[in-house]
Amino acid sequence: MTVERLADWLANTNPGFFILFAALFVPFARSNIVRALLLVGGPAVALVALINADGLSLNLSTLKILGYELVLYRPDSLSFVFGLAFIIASALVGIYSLHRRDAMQDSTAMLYAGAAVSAVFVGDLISLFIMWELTAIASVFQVLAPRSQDSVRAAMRYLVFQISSGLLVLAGVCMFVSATGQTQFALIAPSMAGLPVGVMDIAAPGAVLILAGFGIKAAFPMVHNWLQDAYPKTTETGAVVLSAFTTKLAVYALARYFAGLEWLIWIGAIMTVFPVFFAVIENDLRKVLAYSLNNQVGFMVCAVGIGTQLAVNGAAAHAFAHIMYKALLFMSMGAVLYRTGTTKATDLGGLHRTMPWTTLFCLVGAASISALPFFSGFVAKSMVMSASYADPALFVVWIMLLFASAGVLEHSGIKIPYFAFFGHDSGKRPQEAPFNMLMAMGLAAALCILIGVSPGWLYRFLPYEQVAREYLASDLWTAPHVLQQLQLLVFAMLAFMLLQWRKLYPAEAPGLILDVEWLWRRGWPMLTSALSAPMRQLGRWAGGQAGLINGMVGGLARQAFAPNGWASAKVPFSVTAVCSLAILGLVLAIALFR
Amino acid sequence: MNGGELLILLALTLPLFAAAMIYAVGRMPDVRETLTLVACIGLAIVAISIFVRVGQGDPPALTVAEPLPGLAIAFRVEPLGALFAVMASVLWGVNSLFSIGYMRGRREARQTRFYICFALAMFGVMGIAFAANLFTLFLFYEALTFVTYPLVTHAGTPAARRAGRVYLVTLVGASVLLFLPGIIGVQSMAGSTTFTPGGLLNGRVDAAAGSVLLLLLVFGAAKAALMPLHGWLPSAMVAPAPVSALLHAVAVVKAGVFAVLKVSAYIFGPDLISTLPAATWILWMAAGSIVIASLVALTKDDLKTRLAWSTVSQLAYVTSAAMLPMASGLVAGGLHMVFHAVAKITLFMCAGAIYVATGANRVSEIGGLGRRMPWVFVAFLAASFAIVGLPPMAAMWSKFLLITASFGSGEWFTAAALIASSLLSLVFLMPVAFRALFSPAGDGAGGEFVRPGGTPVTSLVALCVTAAACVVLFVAVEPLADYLAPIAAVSFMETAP
Amino acid sequence: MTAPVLEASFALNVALLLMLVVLAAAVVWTRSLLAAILLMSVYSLVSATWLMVMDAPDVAFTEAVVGAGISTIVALGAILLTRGEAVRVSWKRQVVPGLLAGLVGGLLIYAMSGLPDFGDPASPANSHVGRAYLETAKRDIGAPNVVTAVLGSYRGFDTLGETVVILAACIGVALMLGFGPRATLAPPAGAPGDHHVVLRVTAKMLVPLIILFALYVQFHGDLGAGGGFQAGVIAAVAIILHALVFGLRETTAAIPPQAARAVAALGVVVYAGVGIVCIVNGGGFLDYDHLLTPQIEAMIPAGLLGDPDKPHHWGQYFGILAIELGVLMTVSATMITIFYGFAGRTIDAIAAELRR
Amino acid sequence: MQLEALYVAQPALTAQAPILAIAVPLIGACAAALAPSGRAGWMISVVAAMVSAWMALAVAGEVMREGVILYQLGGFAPPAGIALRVDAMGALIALLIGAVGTLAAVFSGHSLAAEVRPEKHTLFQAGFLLAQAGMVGLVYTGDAFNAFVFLEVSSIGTYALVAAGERRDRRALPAAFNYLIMGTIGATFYVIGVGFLYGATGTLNMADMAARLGTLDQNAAVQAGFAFIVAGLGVKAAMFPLHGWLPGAYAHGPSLISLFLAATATKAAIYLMARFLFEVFPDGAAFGDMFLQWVLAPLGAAAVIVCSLQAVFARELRRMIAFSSVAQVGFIFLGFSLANASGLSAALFYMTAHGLMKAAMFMALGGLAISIGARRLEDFAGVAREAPWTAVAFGIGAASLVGTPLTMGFLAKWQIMEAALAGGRIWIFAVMAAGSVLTLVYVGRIIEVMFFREPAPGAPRAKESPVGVLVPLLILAGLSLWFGIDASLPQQLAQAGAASLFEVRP
Repeated sequence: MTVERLADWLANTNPGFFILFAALFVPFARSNIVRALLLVGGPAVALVALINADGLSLNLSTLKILGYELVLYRPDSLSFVFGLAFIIASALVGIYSLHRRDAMQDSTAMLYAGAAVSAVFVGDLISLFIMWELTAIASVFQVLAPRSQDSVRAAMRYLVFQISSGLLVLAGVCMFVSATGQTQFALIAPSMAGLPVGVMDIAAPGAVLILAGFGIKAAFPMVHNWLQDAYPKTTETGAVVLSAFTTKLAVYALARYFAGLEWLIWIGAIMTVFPVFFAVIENDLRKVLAYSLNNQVGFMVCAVGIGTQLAVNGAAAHAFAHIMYKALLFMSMGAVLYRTGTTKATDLGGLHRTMPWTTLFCLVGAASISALPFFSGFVAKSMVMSASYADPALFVVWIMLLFASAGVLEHSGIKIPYFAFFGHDSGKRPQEAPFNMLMAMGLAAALCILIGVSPGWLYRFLPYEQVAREYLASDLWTAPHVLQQLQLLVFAMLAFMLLQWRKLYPAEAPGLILDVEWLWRRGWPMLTSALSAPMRQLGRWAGGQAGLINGMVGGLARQAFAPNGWASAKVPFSVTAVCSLAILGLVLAIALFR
Repeated sequence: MNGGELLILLALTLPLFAAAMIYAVGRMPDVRETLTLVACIGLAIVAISIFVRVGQGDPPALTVAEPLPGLAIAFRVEPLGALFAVMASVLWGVNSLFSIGYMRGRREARQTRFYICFALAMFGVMGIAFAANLFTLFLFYEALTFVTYPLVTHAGTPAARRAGRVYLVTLVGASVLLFLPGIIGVQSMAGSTTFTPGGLLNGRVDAAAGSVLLLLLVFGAAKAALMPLHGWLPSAMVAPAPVSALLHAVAVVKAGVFAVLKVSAYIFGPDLISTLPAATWILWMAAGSIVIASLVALTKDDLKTRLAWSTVSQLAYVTSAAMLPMASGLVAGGLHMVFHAVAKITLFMCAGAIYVATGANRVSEIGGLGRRMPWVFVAFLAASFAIVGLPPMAAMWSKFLLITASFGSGEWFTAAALIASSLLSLVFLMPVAFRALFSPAGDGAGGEFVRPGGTPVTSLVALCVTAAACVVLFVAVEPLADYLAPIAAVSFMETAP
Repeated sequence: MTAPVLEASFALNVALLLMLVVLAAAVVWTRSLLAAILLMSVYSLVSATWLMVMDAPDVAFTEAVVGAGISTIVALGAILLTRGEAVRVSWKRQVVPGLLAGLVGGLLIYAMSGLPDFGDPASPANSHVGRAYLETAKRDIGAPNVVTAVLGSYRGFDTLGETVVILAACIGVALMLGFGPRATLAPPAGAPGDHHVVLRVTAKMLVPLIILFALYVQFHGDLGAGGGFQAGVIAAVAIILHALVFGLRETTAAIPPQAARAVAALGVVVYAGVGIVCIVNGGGFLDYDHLLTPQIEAMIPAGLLGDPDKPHHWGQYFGILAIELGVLMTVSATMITIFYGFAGRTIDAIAAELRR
Repeated sequence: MQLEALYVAQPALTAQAPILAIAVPLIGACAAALAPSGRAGWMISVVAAMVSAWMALAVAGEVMREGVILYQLGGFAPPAGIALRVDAMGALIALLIGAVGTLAAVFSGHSLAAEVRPEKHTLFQAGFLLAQAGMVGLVYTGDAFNAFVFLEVSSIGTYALVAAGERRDRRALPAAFNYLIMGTIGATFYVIGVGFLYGATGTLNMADMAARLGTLDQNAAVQAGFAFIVAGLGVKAAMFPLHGWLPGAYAHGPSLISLFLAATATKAAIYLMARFLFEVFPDGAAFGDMFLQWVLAPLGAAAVIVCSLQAVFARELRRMIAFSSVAQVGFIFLGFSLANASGLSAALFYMTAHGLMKAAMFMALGGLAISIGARRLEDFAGVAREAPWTAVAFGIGAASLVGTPLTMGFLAKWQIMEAALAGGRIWIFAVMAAGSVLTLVYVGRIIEVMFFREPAPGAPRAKESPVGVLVPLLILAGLSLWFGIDASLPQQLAQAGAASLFEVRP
């Protein structure tokens, strides 16, 4: 009885809530074992709950607030794949950070993960907004965790972007809700092939605002800097945590609400291309990863924009795979950071001697992101490429994606392992990463390989399972496909070696590379310092207009009525007498002549 | 005398009685403060009983006197007032707890007068909350001004006296020049000033007269600190922190917006408001207030002043809510009144706790302090989130409702101001907690604690309680909103799709 | 002025009024205060003459006694305490007031057009209440002099008020001047008292005569011009004369200032007392018809007051008599008090008081 | 409180009450002048004033029951004889005079000892009673000339009474002189005006005059008479800018006189002006309306603003309050200028309210003057600590002056403002509001100094007023509060009075 009820309860509760709930106890966990139990147990329960979810029944769990129905749990195949990825990532992160004893960071990381998981499973705009903001709030602590002046400032910038995103979503949601009264995505528009994706018409009230909000979180071009700004400033675990959830949540939201929106194709295409240039010259390897993250998300956004069943599958699959291998890459860089204190390419090299396992896992991650066949990237990215290739109108896009693939291969697949673990010997001989890190990396690497070798496992979970199966059966392993990818790989490798050999590889800029970030990092202070004088003026005005009036009127009045002023000088009675005569004359004149 | 009348009478006389008793035992601080706490608890119980009765559809009413025909001192509780009373009385208790620590920690002079004035202020607040007509409201509204004056000038310094003068002149000046004329106008148009569901003036005035009255009444309630009548609020920050906390975040300023809400709901009514051009003008003014005050807050280094400017901005939210030609705006306003109060009192208590422990009152002095005062700054952080309107803080709901109502009534300008102000609040509030908690130690003038042992425990408990309340109310918003629904004659259950 | 006849009285009127204008201008013009006082005295005298010509003997009498008589004495006493000359005032400062006065005066002359012609029998003053008085005074009051009837009975309450005004003035002067150190108005040292022997002898003879005249005026008020006011002033003049000639010490020995004040107050008590007695006897205040109860009337020997069968007005008669007595007391005592107040307040005495 | 149910005296006594209210203080004045000692004079004064007040109360009750009371003096019917004619308006003002007079008389026991030379006490009490009798007479009389006589009765004595303040403040002498000159000008104007009216109508009885004036509003003499009367009464009522006598007289005279005059003197003159404006002169006469609209209202507004400002910047406390009195007269005139029943009713109510609060304020200052001879505002720093009850009573008066709710002053301002709004005179409404704020400013200054400032070191310490002062003081303050909560007594009278003048039923 109780077991049944427990199972029922588990099946009807948003899995994210378990993680959130577990997170609340983390700060109070004194012993390592309890901590480990919480960090891994929370996601584990969530996983159980998710797998137990009884199909796609709607409105499993609703709550009425202020007259709006909040759908707290509404799983379907789209959210399932994202949720699964998030839960796994959350567990990996938990394991990865076990060596640290930072209650704040652990608990907020878990809150963050929980909020992200919850976000993909809630069924309405308001709940989405709440979870959206929760991820923002919880994630900022990852940026703050190093506890330096720098990180505090970066955190503020990060938070401003995240909250702006949330506020745009809020504004859009409010506008949409007030116009349509509808909050549940499942009821907004007819589903595409039985699955509610791309439910929102861009012409709907507030839709543009919502899209902009999603866009910030997805790090659309021009508003992407928070990502490159914040991620490299985190602790070794922080970047791992951050890389897993935020942008992918945005991708999920874009897919859910805006799949098929043509703008997204182009935005995504641009996103894939432009980080390549920065990534190539960037010195800080974690920042390189951040750029590459941007680029990878571009693929997903592009796929969402294409919006066919295959494309949506591709986006979801790529997101899943990406979470794993990007986490793996960040973990390996985190291990390097943890052991050497830096991730600057110029300061590293030759670490494979003492950190073999880390090197191995990093290579798995690099292979995955490079979409080497039999690694997870290949399985996912192919689907996106095929989707874009399928539409002749998108040929240019396909070319762009191809170029970006080469680029990512170059900077993430080759540059990172090469500079960190091989390349010129920096002389550093750090210890191998701690066991918990290795374990997390190992699990992630195993997943990357598992998916790459046996894509059916992942494809099962994809939104359009049937389409995915067909793709697996007929397209994935075809020769041209595999060959094309291998060619790309080989030529990129050759190019890299050639350039390196001829010393033509662009030098890593040792300083800070500012792109549009300039606007925020330099422009904002300039703006504020330019505005501060008028603002202070404004403040003085706003605070002191009472004093101003007081000064003007009071001054005049004081002149007149002060004891020696003209209006209060003692009037001799003769004047009063004359006044009385004058008044008499006045009244007389009025009375007589009117 | 039935139970309802007795309850109202109790709510009014309890603070008075407490004031007298505090005066009597003024020489014994322990007894005095115990007495204050007992009174707080008593008043809270009474207020909650009234709250419950109103919820059961049995609103207490009481008529005390009728100086002139048609001009009665009368009380009649409605949901908004009951909520206001509960909020004020409960927070009085919390704040008293805080005050004990603060005042002792600072070794402040004239503590007996301080507690007496607080009790008297509660008397004013109860009267305002339960008033059955504008005249009665005005009566207690003025009383509140006068009894809080000694609190503003508590320090007795020339600066405090100057601030006190600004306080009095602005508040009473606006009352006399604007509010009272407005009341008289209402009386002469409608023949009474009784708060009537659906709007006393509805159908009795034309757009021009209604607009003038609305302007008079809204700006006359200068406690709502709508620009340009906001100057008193930042300058009143010379007062001790508990005063800023309870009065200038909760009781006094909320009395102002409460008056605005009451006027909107019961004197004009949503139907009339929607036809008045002045409502739109006020909305613009409020939007300006929201943004300008937030911008000014950015430039302030003094923590309490920064918070005060934020209050100016937040109060304009409620004023906006009252002016929206949409019934649900009123509910949003009522909710925001409460949620903001809880958050702002936390912030002020934190500021006080910092000051009492370290003597620091500037944002630039608090870097790294969070390591030694984690609870204070975590509470500060939580309350900051609430001010910005982020989940899981209750203020998110009111802001959400408010923005929805703004869009729903086509006032995108207000919505934009709300959004912008949220972002600005983020920018001026977050760095405070971040710098304290996450900057390396010794960033600012950390130094030794001025008071050995740091923040007094009672103060700490108080601010943690309210910080927690910010979160708890997030979950409890639904019953509160349902409770308030009658004031706007809307039911969320029915009107919402 | 319906008929442009140049009657004698008209010429006289014009002449007297012209004199008044000239006198008034002279008062304004002169800077010597002594001259101004004397000119004002003359002014009063001329206006009394003019009032006489206008057939208003009662008013003329009062004007002569009060305006030309006692106020001159008091004013003279006052200038003893101050400078003899008025301060020069720049003409520029007089322009505006002067213009205003001219303007208002012009308006007033214009307004005169609204008043009825002088002596018009159909004018409201002559046809309404005034006429009623003439018709009913004999019947109601029984007094031959209608003026006295009006003052004493019809408008007795006014007269009470006026008496009280005088008492108030008495109290005022006593309050301001009646206390504090003072030089006695003794003959200057070195001047032997018998130096003024003629004056003394004359004065000794005059004082009783003046008092007698005062009593005549008092009691004859019923029949002709006169009454308590004039009689009081005349009586006071007798006392003042005594003080001037024999020295203040002598006079105050006979009539102490306290006594004078007391008499002034008692005068009002007598007057108001009559009113109260009327009330007690069942009438209204000052309703003299109720002054005498039937019992008292019965005690009056028959025939003493004329034929008891004819309609009689004993109450009115006694009432007017009594109030006139009250007026006499208050007026004379007040005049004496005022005189006492001014007399002897030399500059030295005031300086001494200021030093205190 | 239902005035109709008020029987405070036997019917026989009630019938004579109007004249007794005048005659008793009159005779009392004589008795006081004859009294052997200041103490005896004081007792006579108290008793006479009390009887007068009692009679005024009886009259008020009778008026509410019977309407207008006519009392023929000498048994002659008007217009031949003089008659007292009391309506609700007169009953109200007389009641105010009686009440304030009684309390002032009680108060004088202590204050005179401190302020006036002992040998003058009996005469002082006599003068005081005369002033009171004069004012009641002025209010009750139905005869225009009789009113002049009583105007003089009430004034002549007070000139000297003001001067008696010289023991404490030498400036009382020039102030009294000023007062005398201006008062005389006012009275002269008035009597000239009455002369014009007599010439035009042949009667002095106001009711009769009103009847005969009905057709005479085009007559130049009537118009001139009007001008003289309103100008003369304007001086007496301290209509701006003819108020030059007032600040000095109130500021430098003895406390007793300041308080009594401030509470009653201008009220009586205003009352008389109201009688003429709304009763004697024909309704709707162009000159009357023009005067109200173009002279009285602007001057009232000017008084409110200018004199309030003068009060704001005044340095001496009593002078401040004296300026405030002129400003308050402005408020009352603003009420009058509405020329309707509600405006007049409000103005009457305001007069009562102002009388009570100003009396309380001046009495409190008098109580403080016993212990400290302070003049400047700063000298009163911190007196609230030394003399809490006195300060509180002063504060209540001041609160009423500002128009703080729950005081009579609030209801007074409320009524005038409501009447102004109902009459469509927005600008009057605005001036009222602005004036209230200015009032607040100067009262705020006083309160701040009295209650919140530390006394200067070495300054003389104030002492709590003696019981003899405190009791009447608290009664006055209490009345200001009581009528702020239950205003039915003055309200009924004011409304009935205004209604009878405008011949509408309330």
